[in-house]
Amino acid sequence: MKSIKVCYFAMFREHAGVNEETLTIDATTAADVFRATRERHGSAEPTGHCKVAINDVMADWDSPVSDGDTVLLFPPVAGG
Amino acid sequence: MKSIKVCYFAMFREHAGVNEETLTIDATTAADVFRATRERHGSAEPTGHCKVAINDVMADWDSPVSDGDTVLLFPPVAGG
Amino acid sequence: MAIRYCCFRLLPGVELISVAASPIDPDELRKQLFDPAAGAYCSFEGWVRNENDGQTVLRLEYEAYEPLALTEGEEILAEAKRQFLCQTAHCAHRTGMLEIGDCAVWVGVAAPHRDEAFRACRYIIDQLKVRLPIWKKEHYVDGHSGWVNCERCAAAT
Amino acid sequence: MAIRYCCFRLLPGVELISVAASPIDPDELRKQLFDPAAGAYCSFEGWVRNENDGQTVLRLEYEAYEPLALTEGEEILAEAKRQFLCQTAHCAHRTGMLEIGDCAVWVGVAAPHRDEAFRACRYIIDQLKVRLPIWKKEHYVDGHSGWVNCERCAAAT
Repeated sequence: MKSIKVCYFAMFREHAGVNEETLTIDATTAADVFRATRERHGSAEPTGHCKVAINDVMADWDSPVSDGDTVLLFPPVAGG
Repeated sequence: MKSIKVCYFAMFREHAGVNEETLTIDATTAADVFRATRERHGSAEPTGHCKVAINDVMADWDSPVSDGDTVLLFPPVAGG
Repeated sequence: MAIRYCCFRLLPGVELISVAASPIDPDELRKQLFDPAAGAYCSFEGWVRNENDGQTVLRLEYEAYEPLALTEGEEILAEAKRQFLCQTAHCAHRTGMLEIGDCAVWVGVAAPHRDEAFRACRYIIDQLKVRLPIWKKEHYVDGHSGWVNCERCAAAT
Repeated sequence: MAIRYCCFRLLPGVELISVAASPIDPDELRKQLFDPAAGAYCSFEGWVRNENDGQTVLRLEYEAYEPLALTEGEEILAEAKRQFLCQTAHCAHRTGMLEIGDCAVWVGVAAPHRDEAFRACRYIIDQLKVRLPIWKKEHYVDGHSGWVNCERCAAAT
């Protein structure tokens, strides 16, 4: 089990009801973290539309997560 | 013979040494007028690069000219 | 919704096109394009640069035949509005002597979306450059000067 | 001449990109791009419009994750400068609550010639829209609101 700080943005923040939370989960990749938050908060957004960053660096869904990492979950962006 | 007022612009004005002049010439089309000014002032610019207007309306080189018309001779434009 | 784009709203006091010796004020011109239905604004400016074809340019001189520059410019703006469904499109062109960095030409377009705004703006500047009766004389650092696009005439004299 | 375009001149006090809650001042940003070797300037602005997908919009709310928006934005500007050989390219994006007509995003590019200026400006806005971690919530006249591009998430809750 790893301690992962998860930060939510926009729609994900509203689903979670919090800006961030620390989860103690069995996760190998960023996708595992996303799945865990989905079960917790109910978003059905597929990863293909979303982006993820680990410790402030853009990452892929199969990027590995380590104990103590901060995972940022970005719903589909809409700048401009 | 027709009395045609010819107005010169930019390079053509510098060649002619005047802004405008009234020529009494045997001309059927705008191209005839251009040819007459060429002989007079020496520009060798082909009509394909130039434009012409008759009485403030854009015209073609084969547009007819009438006695009393004003013919505007435009060298190659370079706006912007 | 589409009906909105079928008429050109000519606001009183707002010129579609100006060809004048006074400086261009892009910020003022931009404000005239505001429209609550416009989501995109694209503008283009031609600035006098210090070099052309390898020659150092000191200043530029523009000559225009204003009556036809205005009619032809309005026609170009109308074509752009029809083709790209933009709401408003204005332009301004300088005449007279311009220094390095001066704004020689300004085009501004407001449209519902960005693709229309970019394409209309590009269309207008491309057409203005080849259709408006405007001529540009470059004054070079070596004291010479030349009419742009008129090298052939120059060679003949 | 070409060597001029190989370095990015980061003037002191001039930000390449800003992501902030304060209003965007396009005229001020434009002036920072002046370069005596630039003959062309192209700018794009996204304005808050009163309608989207048939719904009347009252205002827009932008949320950004600034640290990554800035890094990603700077990368996009650097890509544009490399690809289109433009001299300078800046952009600014708003956060917070915006009213109809407010400028939500600004992009400005100075380049030797117009083709490069237009293409770089278009590249930057296209990339900003899909790559920056920024989200837009529309507030409608009927009291509802929705995150743009997130209808699928909304449907699932």
